[in-house]
Amino acid sequence: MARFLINRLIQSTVLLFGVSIVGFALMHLAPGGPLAVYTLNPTVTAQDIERIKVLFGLDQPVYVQYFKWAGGLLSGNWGYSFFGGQQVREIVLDRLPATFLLMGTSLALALVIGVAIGTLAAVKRNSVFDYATAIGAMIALSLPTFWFGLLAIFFFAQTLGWFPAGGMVSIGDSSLLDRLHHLVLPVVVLALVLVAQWSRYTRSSMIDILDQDFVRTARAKGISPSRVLVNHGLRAALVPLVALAGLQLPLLVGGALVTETVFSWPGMGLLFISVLSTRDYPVLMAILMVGAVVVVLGNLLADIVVALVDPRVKLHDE
Amino acid sequence: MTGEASTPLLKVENLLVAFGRAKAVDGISFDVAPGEMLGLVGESGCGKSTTALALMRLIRDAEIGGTAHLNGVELLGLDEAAMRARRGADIAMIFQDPGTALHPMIRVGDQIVEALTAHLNISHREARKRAIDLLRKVGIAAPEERFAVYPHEMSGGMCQRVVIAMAMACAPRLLLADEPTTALDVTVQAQILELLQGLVREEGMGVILITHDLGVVAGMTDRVAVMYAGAIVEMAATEELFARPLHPYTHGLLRSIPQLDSGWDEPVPTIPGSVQGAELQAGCRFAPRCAKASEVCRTPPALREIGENHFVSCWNTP
Amino acid sequence: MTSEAVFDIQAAAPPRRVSAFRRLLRHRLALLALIILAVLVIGSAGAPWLAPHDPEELDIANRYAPPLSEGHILGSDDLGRDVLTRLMYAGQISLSVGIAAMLVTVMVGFSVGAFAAYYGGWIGTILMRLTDIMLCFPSVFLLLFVAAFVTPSLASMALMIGLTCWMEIARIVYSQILVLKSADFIAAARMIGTPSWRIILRQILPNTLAPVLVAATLNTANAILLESYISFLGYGIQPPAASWGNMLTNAQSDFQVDPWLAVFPGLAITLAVTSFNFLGDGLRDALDPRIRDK
Amino acid sequence: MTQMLIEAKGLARHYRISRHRILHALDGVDLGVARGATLGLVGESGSGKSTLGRTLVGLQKPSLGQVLFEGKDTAAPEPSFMARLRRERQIIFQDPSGALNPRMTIGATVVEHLRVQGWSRADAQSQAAAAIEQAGLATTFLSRYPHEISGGQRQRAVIARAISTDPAFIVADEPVSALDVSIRAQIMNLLHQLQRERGLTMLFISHDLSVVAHMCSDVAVMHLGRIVERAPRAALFKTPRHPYTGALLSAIPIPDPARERQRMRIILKGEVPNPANKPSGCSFHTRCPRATELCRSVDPPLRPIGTEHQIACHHPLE
Repeated sequence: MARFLINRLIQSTVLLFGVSIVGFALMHLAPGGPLAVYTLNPTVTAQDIERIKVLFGLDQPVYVQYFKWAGGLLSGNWGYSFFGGQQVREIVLDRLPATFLLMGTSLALALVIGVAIGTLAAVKRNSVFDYATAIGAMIALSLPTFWFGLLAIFFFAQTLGWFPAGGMVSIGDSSLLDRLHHLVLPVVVLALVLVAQWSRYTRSSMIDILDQDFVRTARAKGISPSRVLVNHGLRAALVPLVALAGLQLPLLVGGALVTETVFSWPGMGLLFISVLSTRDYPVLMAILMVGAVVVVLGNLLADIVVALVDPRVKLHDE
Repeated sequence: MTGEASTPLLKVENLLVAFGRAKAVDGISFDVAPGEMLGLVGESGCGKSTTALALMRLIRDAEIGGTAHLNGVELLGLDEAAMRARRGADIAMIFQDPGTALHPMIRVGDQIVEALTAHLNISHREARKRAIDLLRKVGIAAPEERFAVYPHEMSGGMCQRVVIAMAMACAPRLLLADEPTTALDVTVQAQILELLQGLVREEGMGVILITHDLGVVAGMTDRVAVMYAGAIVEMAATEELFARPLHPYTHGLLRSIPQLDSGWDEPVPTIPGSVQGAELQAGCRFAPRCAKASEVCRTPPALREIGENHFVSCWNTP
Repeated sequence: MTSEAVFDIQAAAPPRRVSAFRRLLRHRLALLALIILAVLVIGSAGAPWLAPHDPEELDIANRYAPPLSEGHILGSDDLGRDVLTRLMYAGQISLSVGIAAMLVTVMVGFSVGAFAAYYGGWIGTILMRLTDIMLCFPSVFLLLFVAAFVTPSLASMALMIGLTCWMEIARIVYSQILVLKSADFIAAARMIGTPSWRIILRQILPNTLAPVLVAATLNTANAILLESYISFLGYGIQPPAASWGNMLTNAQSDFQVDPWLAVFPGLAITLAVTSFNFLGDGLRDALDPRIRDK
Repeated sequence: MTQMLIEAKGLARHYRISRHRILHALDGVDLGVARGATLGLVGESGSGKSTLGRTLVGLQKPSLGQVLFEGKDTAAPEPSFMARLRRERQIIFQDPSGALNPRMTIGATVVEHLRVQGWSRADAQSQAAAAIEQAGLATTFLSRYPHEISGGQRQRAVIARAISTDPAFIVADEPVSALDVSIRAQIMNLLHQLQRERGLTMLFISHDLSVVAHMCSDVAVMHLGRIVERAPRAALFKTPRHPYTGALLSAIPIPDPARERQRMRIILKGEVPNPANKPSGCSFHTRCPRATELCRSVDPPLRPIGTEHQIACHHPLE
């Protein structure tokens, strides 16, 4: 098992290394280079640009810049924001908990509901429930999240006033109830898309599993249908589902970004948008890299869970 | 060992299995005496496996007709809960492909324990002990260690022994063996057939052995029923059937098997045409391929007894 | 009278061959999707002839007119422009960006996947590792990052969306070709010396078109969603050009005054995206050789 | 020694499956087939018979050793010899549905096969039609797709493709194993008739000895990548000298109840060994009832014990 872990860790670090190279290339390929904001600003003179270049070490050969940048990334020195000179690490990291809170709750909610719907739809194949959930899921997948969020705000917040229209806390009230009160709408909007995806994934993998020979053997043993469904069906379906969770992470992170902008939820997504217009490179790059790291770690976690659950995986160990 | 006991262990009358318009099993009737092994023989698509799955009530979305009395209890009429209590206890089944019949993520021992605890209320420890005895009984060396092994760590032959142990767990009265050795190499097949024969004699079970291999039938069964496109075309004691095949299909089938030590280099007698589209055929379904076909064959032939316990469904037999 | 004559049923009867298209039509939802898409495409392509008003025609007098008011079936916006007309013209842009982006993803994805799978070796591994790396970046972030630096136009939008969403098709093509490469009929073709280009053209391509077509359709849906979001944030199609996305941007600020302004563009996006998704599902069943002639 | 059409000299094929485990699919095979003869190749799964067949026909490269065609090495043939090799050597696969391009009609498949080898379009079409008829299919089948015809008909199409270039040597890799008994006889007769009419040299691979007995004048038995016995059909079946051949022959059930029931069976103990870790010395010693210390340590070479009878065993059967 240890060998499998080390092997997988090496793969993840190589992947991260690749991600950082692509990220670095992106930063330099973008028109105007990293100093785009200055070069486009008429008031800044040519000498100033030269001075800034040296200050940021942009005059050194590319690979030196890369290692300095990557080294900084690892050591926590993510550079300074072009505006207000604040440590990028502080700006980005203090927004992380908000994003994780939103993503975490939505994912948890969506997992439970989505897997339940998917399993039921697979068991009751071609029933009215199956068709209804399939069509519902397809429509939910097609809804533009931001539009759905807008309507939700308009309807539930402004007209009915049940929920706050945005933000994470009301001023001066840090009670848990208030925090939850703010969480409801954004989580519902983000979770809707996730529930749709999870119910479709679960349904198709459950259908494959329920047609397998070993499920028929279990039924032939005279085991109760619920035990067959859970101990045999769901357990085998766990492997493809966990693998899919890893693949779905980029969509989850992307979805969180969109939801944050609509509900002005103070997470990384909102920060990304607010900083985007000013082209504040270091912050943008930091968020992109954090997003990618979350995805890589997510995939690593998914692989480990699969290895724990599926005895066949340890095979490559010896 | 063909104990002609008065009341048969299993009495099947006009068993019908229809998927929409296509009748996979078209009203077949046969008996199995306690301790007797009945061979169910035919080419793929003749309905032999469907018959077994219908008796186990493991077929979904199909129309099932007729009756099947096991020890006087009508299986097809039971509600699902009552049937479940009998699956694995009174009637058990083993399947063709050992590689997929066992759950890949559960230890083989636990899968046998599950078969025991499904019907007997015994402690887990007791069930575990019995499972180990069962493993020893089916010829698996060092059963204590092999108890904790996963199916992918075992060869095809060993997996099939575990499947047999699972089926024998609650000493069923009737065992349905669906092509138990087709997926195995010939030397391993010989081992499994020898094991099956010993267990059946020891436990005095009734067995339906489903296969397309007439050599296996010749060596193992007391009586044989030959099926073609969903109907039994001939049924008799094994020696009687091989010595005096009456139905043109049985006769053709027996002659078209290449002999190990005779008939070299001569063309193998064949049955012209193919079984495609036969189940939609009115009258005798073998007619399109039968040399003796005539007008009378347009009306479906009934299974008539010609000679002592030798049934045939053909108008042109001598 | 030999038996063949009396009961000959198989050899002569030619098979009932149901074309993929007719099978698609039998898939009710796919049929509905096709109808909706036809309406959307005709509505936007034919806008110059079909639209009730000129897209730029201002009618300040009755701006914010509610739907079904006289002269403006779906109402009018903050400058009194007819909402239905703007929707039709915006449709031209949103749909064309969606389809153009899909074409980019198919071209890039297909060539990466096919090259990596067919030629394999270290080039293949590098290409597929690159695909994995690109998959790590949440595509919305990546797209916005690039969009912020590029002067937005129809072509640049399609290219950007295309270049950040090709990875999925690359993986589908890669796995499909790997499976095909191990099939016996490819081995037979290679054995008699069939040149690679001919194997790809006549043996591999026809067998990968179906999954690619399905993925392309689903990709179009995703591209339309992405475009509408980027334009909504102001980095996509810039006014006065209209796309369903940027129509929502101004609608957001006028929410209190006339909420209907936000409803219709979103509805148009949802209709288009749902239709492409249903079409993709329908195509998957229609082109699947296993259930062809049912 | 008559001139051999095709010969294998010290042929070996290894696959590295993990850091220190190598799979020996072929482990030193010497084999020759005279022009016009049919050699049967039998063995259980993992014996390497398919690998040998595919290597002889040029589908796979050997790790060691040579394949000679008409005495000339086929490793690096100059263009004209290469073209002849491609035309003269053909293969028939086991699973007909994998051997035909699902998106091409039967006619197009055969025409493509010919066009690639230089036939003009017109010649290719007429040659294809002739080949289809030779294989027992009506020319209406030229426009049919593989999924529109039965397994037996698909195999006939594969045979048509193989014989279309009028080859001298055909490898039939388990050509009838995937077919039903009645269809199997039709295909066997077709192959037999083609072999006689065209004086084809054929290597017939199968796990079913009775099928091989019927088709081939000469039979070779393989075990774990090695030929352990080779003899003319009559000698091999009547007086097998290698214990493995003896065990194989006794394991095959004979479709004759009287003879089958009182046969003296040799039931091998233990499982089919895994080709990934071959036993030391003679690869059969783990299951051989006659194994001695010599067998465990020294690997017996293939040596002649009679005019055309060779075996690789220290203690041959009398």
